[in-house]
Amino acid sequence: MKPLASGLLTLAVLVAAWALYVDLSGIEPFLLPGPLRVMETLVARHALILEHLGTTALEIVLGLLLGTAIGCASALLVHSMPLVRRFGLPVLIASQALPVFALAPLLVLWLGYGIWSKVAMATLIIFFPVTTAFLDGLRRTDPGWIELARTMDAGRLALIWRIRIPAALPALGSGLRVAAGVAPIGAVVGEWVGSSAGLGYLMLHANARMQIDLMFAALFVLALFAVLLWLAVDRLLRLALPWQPDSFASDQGEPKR
Amino acid sequence: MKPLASGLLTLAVLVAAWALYVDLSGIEPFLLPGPLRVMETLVARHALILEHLGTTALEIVLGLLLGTAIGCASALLVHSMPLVRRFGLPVLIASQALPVFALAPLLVLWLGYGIWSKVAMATLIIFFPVTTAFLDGLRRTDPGWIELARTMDAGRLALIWRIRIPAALPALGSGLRVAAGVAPIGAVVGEWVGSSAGLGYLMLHANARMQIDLMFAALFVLALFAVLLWLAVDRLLRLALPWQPDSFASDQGEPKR
Amino acid sequence: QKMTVLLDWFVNPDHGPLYVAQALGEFEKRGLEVEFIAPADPNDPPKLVAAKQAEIAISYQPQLHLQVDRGLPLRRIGTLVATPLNALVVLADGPVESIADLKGRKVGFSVGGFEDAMLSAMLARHGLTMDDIELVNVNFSLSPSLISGQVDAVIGAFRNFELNQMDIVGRPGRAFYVEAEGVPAYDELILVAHKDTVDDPRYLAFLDAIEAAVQYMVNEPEKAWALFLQQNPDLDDELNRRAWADTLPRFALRPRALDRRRYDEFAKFLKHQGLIGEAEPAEAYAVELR
Amino acid sequence: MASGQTPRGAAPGLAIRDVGVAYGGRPILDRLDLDLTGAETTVLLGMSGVGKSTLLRRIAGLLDGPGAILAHDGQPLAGRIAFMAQSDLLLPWLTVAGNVALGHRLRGAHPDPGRIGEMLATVGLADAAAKRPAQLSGGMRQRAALARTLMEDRPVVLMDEPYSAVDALTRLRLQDLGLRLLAGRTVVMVTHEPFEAIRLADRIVVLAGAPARPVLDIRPESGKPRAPDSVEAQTLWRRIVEALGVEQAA
Amino acid sequence: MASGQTPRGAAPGLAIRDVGVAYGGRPILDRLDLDLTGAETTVLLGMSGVGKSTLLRRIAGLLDGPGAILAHDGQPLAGRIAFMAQSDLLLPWLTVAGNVALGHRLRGAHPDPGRIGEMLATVGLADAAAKRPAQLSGGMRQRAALARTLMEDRPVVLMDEPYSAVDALTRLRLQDLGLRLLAGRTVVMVTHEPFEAIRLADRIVVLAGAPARPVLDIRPESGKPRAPDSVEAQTLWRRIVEALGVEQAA
Ligand SMILES: Nc1ncnc2c1ncn2[C@@H]1O[C@H](COP(=O)(O)OP(=O)(O)OP(=O)(O)O)[C@@H](O)[C@H]1O
Ligand SMILES: Nc1ncnc2c1ncn2[C@@H]1O[C@H](COP(=O)(O)OP(=O)(O)OP(=O)(O)O)[C@@H](O)[C@H]1O
Ligand SMILES: [Mg+2]
Ligand SMILES: [Mg+2]
Repeated sequence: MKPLASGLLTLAVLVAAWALYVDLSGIEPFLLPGPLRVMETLVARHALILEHLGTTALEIVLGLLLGTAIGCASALLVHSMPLVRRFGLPVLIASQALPVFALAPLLVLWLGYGIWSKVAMATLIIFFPVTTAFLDGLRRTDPGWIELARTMDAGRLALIWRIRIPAALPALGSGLRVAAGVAPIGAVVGEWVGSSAGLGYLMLHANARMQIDLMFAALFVLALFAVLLWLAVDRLLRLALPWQPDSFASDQGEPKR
Repeated sequence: MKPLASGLLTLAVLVAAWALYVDLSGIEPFLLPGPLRVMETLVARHALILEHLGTTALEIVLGLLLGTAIGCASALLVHSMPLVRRFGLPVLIASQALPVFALAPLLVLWLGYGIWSKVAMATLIIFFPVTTAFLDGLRRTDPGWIELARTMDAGRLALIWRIRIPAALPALGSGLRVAAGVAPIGAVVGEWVGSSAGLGYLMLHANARMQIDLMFAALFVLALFAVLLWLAVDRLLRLALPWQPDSFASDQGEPKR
Repeated sequence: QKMTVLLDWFVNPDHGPLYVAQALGEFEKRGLEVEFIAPADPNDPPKLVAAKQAEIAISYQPQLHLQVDRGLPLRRIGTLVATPLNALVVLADGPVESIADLKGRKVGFSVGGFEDAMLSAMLARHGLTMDDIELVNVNFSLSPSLISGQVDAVIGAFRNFELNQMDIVGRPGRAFYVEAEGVPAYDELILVAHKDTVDDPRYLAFLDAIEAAVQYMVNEPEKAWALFLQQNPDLDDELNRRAWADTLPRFALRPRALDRRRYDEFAKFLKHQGLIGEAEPAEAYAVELR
Repeated sequence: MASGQTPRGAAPGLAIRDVGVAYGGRPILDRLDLDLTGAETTVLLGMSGVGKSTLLRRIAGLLDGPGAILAHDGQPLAGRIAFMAQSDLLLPWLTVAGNVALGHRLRGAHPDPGRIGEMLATVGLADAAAKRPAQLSGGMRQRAALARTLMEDRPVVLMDEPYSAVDALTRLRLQDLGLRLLAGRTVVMVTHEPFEAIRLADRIVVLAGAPARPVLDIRPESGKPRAPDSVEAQTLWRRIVEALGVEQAA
Repeated sequence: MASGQTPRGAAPGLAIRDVGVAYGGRPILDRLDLDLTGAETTVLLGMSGVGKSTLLRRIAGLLDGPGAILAHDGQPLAGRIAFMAQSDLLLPWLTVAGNVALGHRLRGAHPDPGRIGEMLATVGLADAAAKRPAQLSGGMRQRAALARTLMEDRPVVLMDEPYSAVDALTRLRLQDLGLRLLAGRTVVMVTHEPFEAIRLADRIVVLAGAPARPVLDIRPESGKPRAPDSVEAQTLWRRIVEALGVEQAA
């Protein structure tokens, strides 16, 4: 109840700021419509928007799951196998430079026009922060713990599994927060690959038809979804890493105790 | 000399893998041309590509600098001011959900057709990992250090500046590694905004006109640039954080000593 | 006097008159200093002109109807390409010989906003409806998706480009021209300006320069091509050469001239397809500069 | 402050009033009352886990809970306390000298480099000024933390096992250093070494039980430092060890 | 192993041969030779920063450098050493019980929960089994690390100041526990407390100088544990403290 009320208040203030900007700047409504018009469209077209949101939400969730899995796996591989590091790391980095229009025909060729080509594109965008952050965490393990494990005759796998990975979980959490933040746009970009459903498609279509109100209504829903997703992931991560100090836990900048 | 040779070897192996895939799969060259054709085009059109690379490189560097600055500033603000956290954090997250086509006309309106509207788009993409990772680092400061600082009557600012920020630098470094990885695509996406130059423009143009060899030649250059940028940032970060344990420093998965 | 002209898309032979006029100094002669800016998204230029961020935008007639319907303060002031370029394209050696063969097949499109309207008009002539086909948005890969068999036909292909592209890679296509299949003829490429500024004398000068350029192109096609390449050296390839030749006869010889009936008819067509609310008279969309 | 026996401002006594601290519902301290005389050294002892560090942190203002910590002079305590925690809490990104200067830096002051050097020399770290904490031995880390605490020059000094990680000789030397530099200050020190308490304390308090209570609270009669082989010292030793073993009921 | 005097496998003697360790060009150990008899407890003392921990880490195989560490029985040492570092190195994400079980888990074995409980009980942490390290006092952390080391049940045990953070009574109790559980093993233990050395050692080695060398190397005559108030103990104490103060030239 409390966080809900506070969330609604935040939303209200932000929407008011938006209305204020539109009013004061006198910006043309076909560049940025005011919240009232957008909300009207949102209400009028909510069935359409929700339907497309369903598609996009599925892509987001699949992309996030796959991206996390692939990100973790590639970080582990790059970290533990010098050969993979040498040849794989450049590929991972280079993969981030691939624009969607270059990849789109290939993705469609490999995966068809179904949901998987979009999920693949979203995954490509999502996995990188996970890989990088987790890899960084794996690199930074306290050498004392590594030494301890070595005196205990830990095998390579045990060392990674029981020391390096848990020690890197806070860093991984950091990567997951970034991933959760970019997952929605990842799904939208995925829909550029070629799609006939999803908020990205809806926005693209509305934009081409100059239905700017509809585009912003869809965008509003997407942004709201993004914020909720991020907050959910943040909450989950806090619960999952209870040994981790966190100055937000007390909801104050500095801990009072 | 040694890293150069090893880098060239890596490049050779990866290009060979690409050639092999194109050969074995018999993929149509208008979907994915072989490296030989791309290299020919690269050589033939190098002047054009380098000229556009210049623009994109400038955008990358500016975007990275601005993204880092804005990312750090927003992380600090969100961390230290509960009010900003409440209203600013959702805005930061929502900003990541904005697709370029929705923003492009607004950016042109605000910043004109010059390089700054592109840099703004790139910055928008780059700042988020920096913010999130740095914010995470700021949240995780060892409570013992905070307590120590409090017994020393540290002011709010001094506490942040001398304890929280240095303690969060490794996390910030992690964010910067992600940022360096996405900066090239950030710049390419930025070139959708009122574009007339840059590798992104060149690629989109070449793609639209089926000059797939040229597109992949430009893409190859961009990817190479991305990898070199990442490695440079990684090296700089290692030098900048000497107190930070790093299992890559020995260039082995596990430290031998 | 400085002027900014926003192209609809990347520089290509469709923009021939603009660059030839520039090369011939036709703008300079009339005291104009014109800058061309190519966007990445064809939807942006009309918005930016409507927001007075540029003087002139290159756009498409069907888009203009939609834009005016949504309240964008725009008017067509001139025509660049006076016929439709859009076509429904299939593989020449493919199974689709007539539009009727599309039943149960996949049609790719790249979101432009009105493909479905054209398509449904074309299908209707052959007794099909949109429910008889599967529409797939293929976005960036119009001809690749067709060539690689991902779709059986594409709508939104430009007859002067995509057909040549396919020919060059050895997979020639067959085009069904939209105006021959039940869609009213329209002007593919037009010049639009803010409706409050249509009296600006620079526009007249600009169109005079374009007219001069088109005349020159018709008279001296080889020299004109050389001038165009001089300004866009990276377009010197087989595809653009062919496209240039195919586009040449389609440029409006009288760029200022306005065919009111075209606008009336197309507005009615779009209204019938449910894409616009009201079919306004031609004056609401276009002006003829004098 | 090389000779610095006089802290800035007189050293206040401390009134610990009705203080409680609980972790997850388990009370560690409960309604504890204790008055510490100004300018005296009180040494706290007690079984491992009894709550000594908790009490020290409560006095330093780092823990919330019922009750209050007041200065006898009525002035607020903030700004008059230096605290040396049980773990060294050295900042890994600063050199040893930087760590010692930390308090000043945090208050926006420019510490006198000469004084830092002097302080490092007194704890035997003159050569290590430019090293990072990761390059120090355990005892060296503790001495760096000690130097940082002494550098603070506060009238009230709280120290949690400050000499536990150094060898016997260095320990004696550091104790003497403490006696000299901390004279005239209100010192609360935790130690596990009864002879250290006997040598340095004006007052010895042994805590026991859960919640923790003073089970021994004595002021040795002779002046300090006291040798470990006097009869008084032997008696004190026995009483302390006896008190340590008390399992007090709440 | 509650009573467990016999380690699995006989406890080998150790030959430290020509061993050197240097940090950034500064030699801490140089051409050091030392033979440690099997099944004996050798106690290392020395000034803070002299190189005790460095030597222990070198024996544990954690540092590179010239020279070699060999077992007298000719078998490789790997897998026969348990090491308790100077800092507790508890893993913050594991409970106390999880930390104690760490060695077994790392080797893919399933530790006997009964034995973990027993081990925790012997170090007085029975109630803290489910706590996370952050919830422990300093001494409790050290005891958890001790329990983890004893849990390893290895013929060679290296311990770096294992009892430094606990009160005098607990210390005695833990020393007795060590005597019992470590009997028959080759133990190398670092301490700063001469009486602890006297009480527990078969052999006492004091290191001094840079690079560090043994300046005292004695075997007390009487059997252990030795009371601190015997004449022998007093003599030993004086010799140790004297040796600690030696500044030996390289
Ligand atoms: N990682 C390191 N880098 C540089 N110097 C180091 C490092 N580790 C230790 N040293 C130096 O080596 C010397 C010996 O350190 P060591 O930890 O062995 O001392 P010690 O005898 O165990 O001391 P203490 O009793 O204080 O624990 C010290 O002077 C220390 O500064
Ligand atoms: N953050 C915490 N959360 C829960 N319990 C805690 C926490 N910190 C301390 N405790 C508990 O409080 C009790 C007292 O801890 P404290 O650190 O004060 O002991 P101590 O007397 O200083 O012991 P030592 O001599 O071992 O340092 C212990 O039983 C410990 O488990
Ligand atoms: Mg304590
Ligand atoms: Mg040591």
